[in-house]
Amino acid sequence: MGILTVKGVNKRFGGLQALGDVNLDVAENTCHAIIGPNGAGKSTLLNVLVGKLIPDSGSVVFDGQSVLGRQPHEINQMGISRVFQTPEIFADLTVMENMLIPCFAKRDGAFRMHAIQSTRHEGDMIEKAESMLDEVGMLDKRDMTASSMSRGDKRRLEMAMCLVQDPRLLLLDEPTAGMARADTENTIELLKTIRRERGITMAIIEHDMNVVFSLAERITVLAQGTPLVEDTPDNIKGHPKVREAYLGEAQV
Amino acid sequence: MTDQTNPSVTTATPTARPRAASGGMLGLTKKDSTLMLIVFALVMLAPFILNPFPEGSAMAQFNAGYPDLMQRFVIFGIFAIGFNILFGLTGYLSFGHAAFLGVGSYAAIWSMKLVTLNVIPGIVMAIVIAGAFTLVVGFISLRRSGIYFSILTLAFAQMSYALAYSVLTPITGGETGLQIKNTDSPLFGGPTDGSIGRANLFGAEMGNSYELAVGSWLFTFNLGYYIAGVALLVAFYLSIRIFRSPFGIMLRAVKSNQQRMNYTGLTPKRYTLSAFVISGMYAGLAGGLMVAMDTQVGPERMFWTASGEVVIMTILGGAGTLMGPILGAGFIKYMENIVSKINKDILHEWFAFLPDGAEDVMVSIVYPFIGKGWHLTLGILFMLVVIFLPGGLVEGGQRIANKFRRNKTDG
Amino acid sequence: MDQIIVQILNGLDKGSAYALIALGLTLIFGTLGVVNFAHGALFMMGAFCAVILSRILSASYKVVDESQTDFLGNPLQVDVFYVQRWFGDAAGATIMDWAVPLAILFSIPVMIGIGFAMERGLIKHFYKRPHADQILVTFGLAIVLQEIIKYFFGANPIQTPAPDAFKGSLDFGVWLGYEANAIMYPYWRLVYFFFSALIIAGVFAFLQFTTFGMVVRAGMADRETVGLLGIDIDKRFTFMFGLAAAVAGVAGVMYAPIVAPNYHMGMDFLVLSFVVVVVGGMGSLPGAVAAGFLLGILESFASMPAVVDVLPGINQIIIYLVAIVILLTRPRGLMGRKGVMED
Amino acid sequence: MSKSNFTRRGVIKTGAVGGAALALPQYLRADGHAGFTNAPGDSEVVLGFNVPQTGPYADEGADELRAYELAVEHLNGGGDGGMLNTFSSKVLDGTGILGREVKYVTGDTQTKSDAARASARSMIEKDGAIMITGGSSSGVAVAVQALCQEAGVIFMAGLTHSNDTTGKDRKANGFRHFFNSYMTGAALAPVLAAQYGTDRKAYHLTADYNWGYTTEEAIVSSTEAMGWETVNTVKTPLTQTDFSSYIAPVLNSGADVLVLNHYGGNMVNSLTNAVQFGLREAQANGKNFEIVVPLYSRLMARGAGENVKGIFGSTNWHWSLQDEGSQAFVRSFGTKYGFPPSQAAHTTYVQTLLYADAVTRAGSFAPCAVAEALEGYEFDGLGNGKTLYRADDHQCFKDVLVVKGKENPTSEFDLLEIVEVTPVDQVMYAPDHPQMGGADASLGECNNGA
Repeated sequence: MGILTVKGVNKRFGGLQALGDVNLDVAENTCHAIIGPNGAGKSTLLNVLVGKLIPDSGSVVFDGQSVLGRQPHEINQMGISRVFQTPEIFADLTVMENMLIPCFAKRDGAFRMHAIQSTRHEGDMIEKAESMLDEVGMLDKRDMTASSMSRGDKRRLEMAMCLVQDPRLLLLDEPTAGMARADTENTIELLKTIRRERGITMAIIEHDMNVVFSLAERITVLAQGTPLVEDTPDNIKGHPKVREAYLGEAQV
Repeated sequence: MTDQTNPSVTTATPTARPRAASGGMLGLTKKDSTLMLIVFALVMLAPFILNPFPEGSAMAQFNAGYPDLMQRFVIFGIFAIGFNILFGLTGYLSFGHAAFLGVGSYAAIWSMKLVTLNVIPGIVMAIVIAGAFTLVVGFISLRRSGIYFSILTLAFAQMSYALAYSVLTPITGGETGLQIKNTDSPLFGGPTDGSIGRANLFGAEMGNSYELAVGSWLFTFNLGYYIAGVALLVAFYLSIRIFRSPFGIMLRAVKSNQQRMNYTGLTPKRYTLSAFVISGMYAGLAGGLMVAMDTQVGPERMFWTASGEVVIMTILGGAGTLMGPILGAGFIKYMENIVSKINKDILHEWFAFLPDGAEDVMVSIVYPFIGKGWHLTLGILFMLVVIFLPGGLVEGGQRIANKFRRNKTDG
Repeated sequence: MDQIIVQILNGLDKGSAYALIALGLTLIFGTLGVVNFAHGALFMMGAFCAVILSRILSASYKVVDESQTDFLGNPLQVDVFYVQRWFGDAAGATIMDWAVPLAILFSIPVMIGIGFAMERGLIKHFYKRPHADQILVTFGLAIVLQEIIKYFFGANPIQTPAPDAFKGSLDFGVWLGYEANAIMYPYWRLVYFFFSALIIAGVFAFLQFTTFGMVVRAGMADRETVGLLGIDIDKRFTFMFGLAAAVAGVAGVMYAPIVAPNYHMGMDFLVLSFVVVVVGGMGSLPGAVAAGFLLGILESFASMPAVVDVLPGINQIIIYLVAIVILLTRPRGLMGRKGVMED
Repeated sequence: MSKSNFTRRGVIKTGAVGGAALALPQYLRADGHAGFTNAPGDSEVVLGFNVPQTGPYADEGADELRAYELAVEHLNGGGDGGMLNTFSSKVLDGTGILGREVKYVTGDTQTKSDAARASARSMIEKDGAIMITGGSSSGVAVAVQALCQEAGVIFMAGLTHSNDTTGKDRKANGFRHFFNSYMTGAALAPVLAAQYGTDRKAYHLTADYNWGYTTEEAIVSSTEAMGWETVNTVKTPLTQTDFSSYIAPVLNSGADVLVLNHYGGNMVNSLTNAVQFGLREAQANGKNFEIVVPLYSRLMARGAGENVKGIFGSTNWHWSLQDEGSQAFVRSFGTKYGFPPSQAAHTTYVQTLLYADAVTRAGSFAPCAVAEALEGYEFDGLGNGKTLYRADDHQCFKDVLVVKGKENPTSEFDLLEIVEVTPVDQVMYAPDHPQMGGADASLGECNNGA
């Protein structure tokens, strides 16, 4: 039994069956990739996992608790963090403030009127944020306004913001989409380091096979809203069904 | 008054531990303490600062150091500071804030009519009732964002105004509003001799003043003003604390990216609603103080132009800055109360030193901009400030300060 | 039943005024992305175009009439109108009488000119500025415009009647089989309604069927792309501002006989027109028109004695109440697009 | 620091150097000697003219201001003396008030009670005004009157017509020369009955605020006493500009008279709308349909243009009155400004003179002394015939003019003609009349301030 178990999830948009009887099991301390051609239902599945969409039927259980019907912020509080395709950060705030927000969210929950204490006196939180920034190599940028940074740095910051919460499960939505080669390599290295040093469970949606095969320990292939195969990267590479449904089409 | 929007959270070098922050007082950084001290000095010394011209001189017209206007400066300062906590931090533009001030005022005057003429319970009532009303309006209005939110708040305020003016006349006094009457008999300590009760603080009346004449200067120290002034200092101090608190960061996060907040495990709506209620309580405090200083309420206090006024004060001064709202409020109230009182006779006095013909020419040039033309002057100044000082008056102050600094380093 | 028809007619008429103002406001917002708080002032300037033209047409010189005295007991100075001297008494009187319809011709170039000047001189510098700055600067401009008008024309309303030919009312009810006087409708209000319908149709046709209109609509949808296509969208936007000003202006001219113009009439309409635009949905032209008529008709119904007796004060708040209900049930108003002015 | 007995103005006059301080136990500033707020120095006295300079009543405010300036000129011995020459009291001799030159300050009420009080307080606190006067709405009058009562200065009301000003909201320090809703009803009803018959059915449109309520009440009760029937009374929002939805149902309601309890812009628009809907030409119940506008203002009548022709209403004063006082006033005002004064100008001019006269007769600026001099004072020669300032409620009682819109005006000022001068006895009422707040209404104690 993995940390995240998806059972028989269905979701229709009008006449379109976006997800059909999806079953998924993400084991603790693994990196699980979900791949599939465009329109296979990857993003829909992700939105179901974070509470943005509610499926028509089926169950999603995280660490023994159902996530269905919960708001995105509640699901985050359960220990699921999400990295977006285009980095979602607090662009008007400084890097340090960006980091502090998830720290406070982790410590204080969804809402707290900590209106009188001074941020300067939140020493533990600041230390935590600083060490995380150090880990992703951005300590020197702590006082920059987030919007003024490069895209790669924004991605790093977003990941740092997710990681500082010590999530039990990190969801990554095409983390290297639209990145230059060098940035992609860096991001892969970063994710590898995180996997290695922190042992965080990851679920990754990705187009780039290079990324998938260098990170994933298990892969689920989704096609037309239904899982085709779930297996190790090596087995997936050679799987005829996968070739047919996905790899062949994508000409990789 | 340098950049107040993005205070660095800790001291610049990572090696300096934040807990070692020093130089400030009341838990503020050195810079914030300086700001607080400046505001403290401005409030305490206002009777001197605002009365720079000797009595009877031609320039005495520009003196603003009399109790009513000084009270208005600080009361509208409080109103704008509160509005800025909502608008400056979360970016939610409420166009109905005057309604909360009005509701606070009605609550305060009823407290004085029915319970006691002491201002403290009145002001507390004003804050509580305005806060409760804000909570209801905010709970509904915050279901929408952007201009849809603005119009919802406007709609609530306009309904409050229209009803207070007409069908709610038994509660609000309608057009004539409410005043303390000699027939009112508050539960505690009303006057027994049939005279009209006055707002007081444990017996000391708001109207009490102490006058100091120095040469031909005359300075008035009014009790009511200092009570309102203390309220402003508290309000300003709290606003600094909010700006510098984790809560303040959360509010700025609301403005920046609500989606990320959600996925970081936070509820933007509850933060926004809290900011809305806090700013509504500030408005209630302002409304209660208005009644404490001048025991009367009229419904036009809630009209949309009054809501628009606080928006303009905040933007004009500099939204999202600490000092901006106070400066904006002072600027507009000064225009309203000083420029509107200049009349043709006074102009003739000013230009009397000129030859007759030139005097008339000068008077006729200036005349359209003063007295009944004060709106025109106000409109022109709005445009000039927005065009040339995009960040409001605070930015103007920063530019001047920078220039001085540069000159200093050059010299 | 007859009362309901009466109020529908009244509502259509009020609605057409709201719709015209909201249309101009939405044109500016939709094309330029500018929140124009001076739009009410443009409406007011339009109404004063009618006042000004009627003043021009009744320009006069004084002739002393010894047989009468003025209030101080001096011989009365009687006004002699130039148009009457030039064209004869009857023709002159007719010309003066038709000042308001003539003012439409007068106002269009004037208002387009004002619109161009505003856009080139002020608004274009504010395209990239925050909405708050736009609101403040246009609000300042509105105050300046209305104070200028007040300086020259005073604060009291100035009666600007419709031509004699349009005086009186049409007894609508008789057509429908009701007794006389049941449903009366003033001729000028009918003219106003049809005129508004014409303008609204004209604006829509212009945007729908001309290439110019197509480019502008494309610009409303995606300004950057249109700019990339090498089309000089700026010039067209200037023209759109002129057009919006002209729409507000003629709406004002035609409204002058219904409500005597005064300098603050623009401010009276400002808040209402924003409510109309938002209820319609930001940036949606059909939404603005639909909301204008909807609110006009509901306002008329709410003023019926039978309704007010049941719900006292409902006539005071109906517009705002409807706005709240609509915004809570339809997040972006009647026809608003997603993501417009939501942050 | 030494204790000083000087007022602010006293300090300035003597030019005391060094520190002088004065702790005030009472509201606002006061003179230790004289015992009242803002006691004037030896050479000047300051009056506060608080009128609407912006907003819808700015034109009326401007006319009031002209009249004040004229009054000050006359009090100081300038000009032709105006009504000083016809005033029954002869104590004013053109040397200011009690030998002090009259100075004045002006302010903008914006026709908002908050702004009006702010402006009045600045006059009292900053400029040392001993008396506040002006205003063009009852809400403002009541608010400023209450302030003056608290501050201990005299308030001489300007244009305010609501019963409340000297009814339920009356104050010992406040005085009103202008007439009120009750008087309008009492004066108008007999004329209407004589003109239109006693068998009439009236439909009221009433501005939805205090003045509208008192006027409606007054007209309804006085016309019903004449035998009229009231079909319906409908409240209209103050901010309404297009009254079509209120006018349209009138003709079919069974009524044959429409009473517009509207003032200012409301009146102009509702009357214009009513005429557009053909109400003036219409027939109902076999009679000509009629429109009545209880309170006329010439400035506003001008805004309504041709629509006022033949329509009855009441007014406090009109420049075409032929008595000596009115003529003198019209002459000096017209000569100075080039057009005849409005009723707002008249009432404010008269109020200024009455105040100056009362101070002179009392020999003191102390508000209570002035109030005593005004209470029960009878005078003549100020344009309305014999007039009484009643002691019980500080309301002037005088003849009321019933007017109608002139059919053939000779100039832009010549819009109203006087139909009848209703004698004062007919508009008299008891001080505890139910419309005036009943037995509960009281002036309270006069307040000298310090």
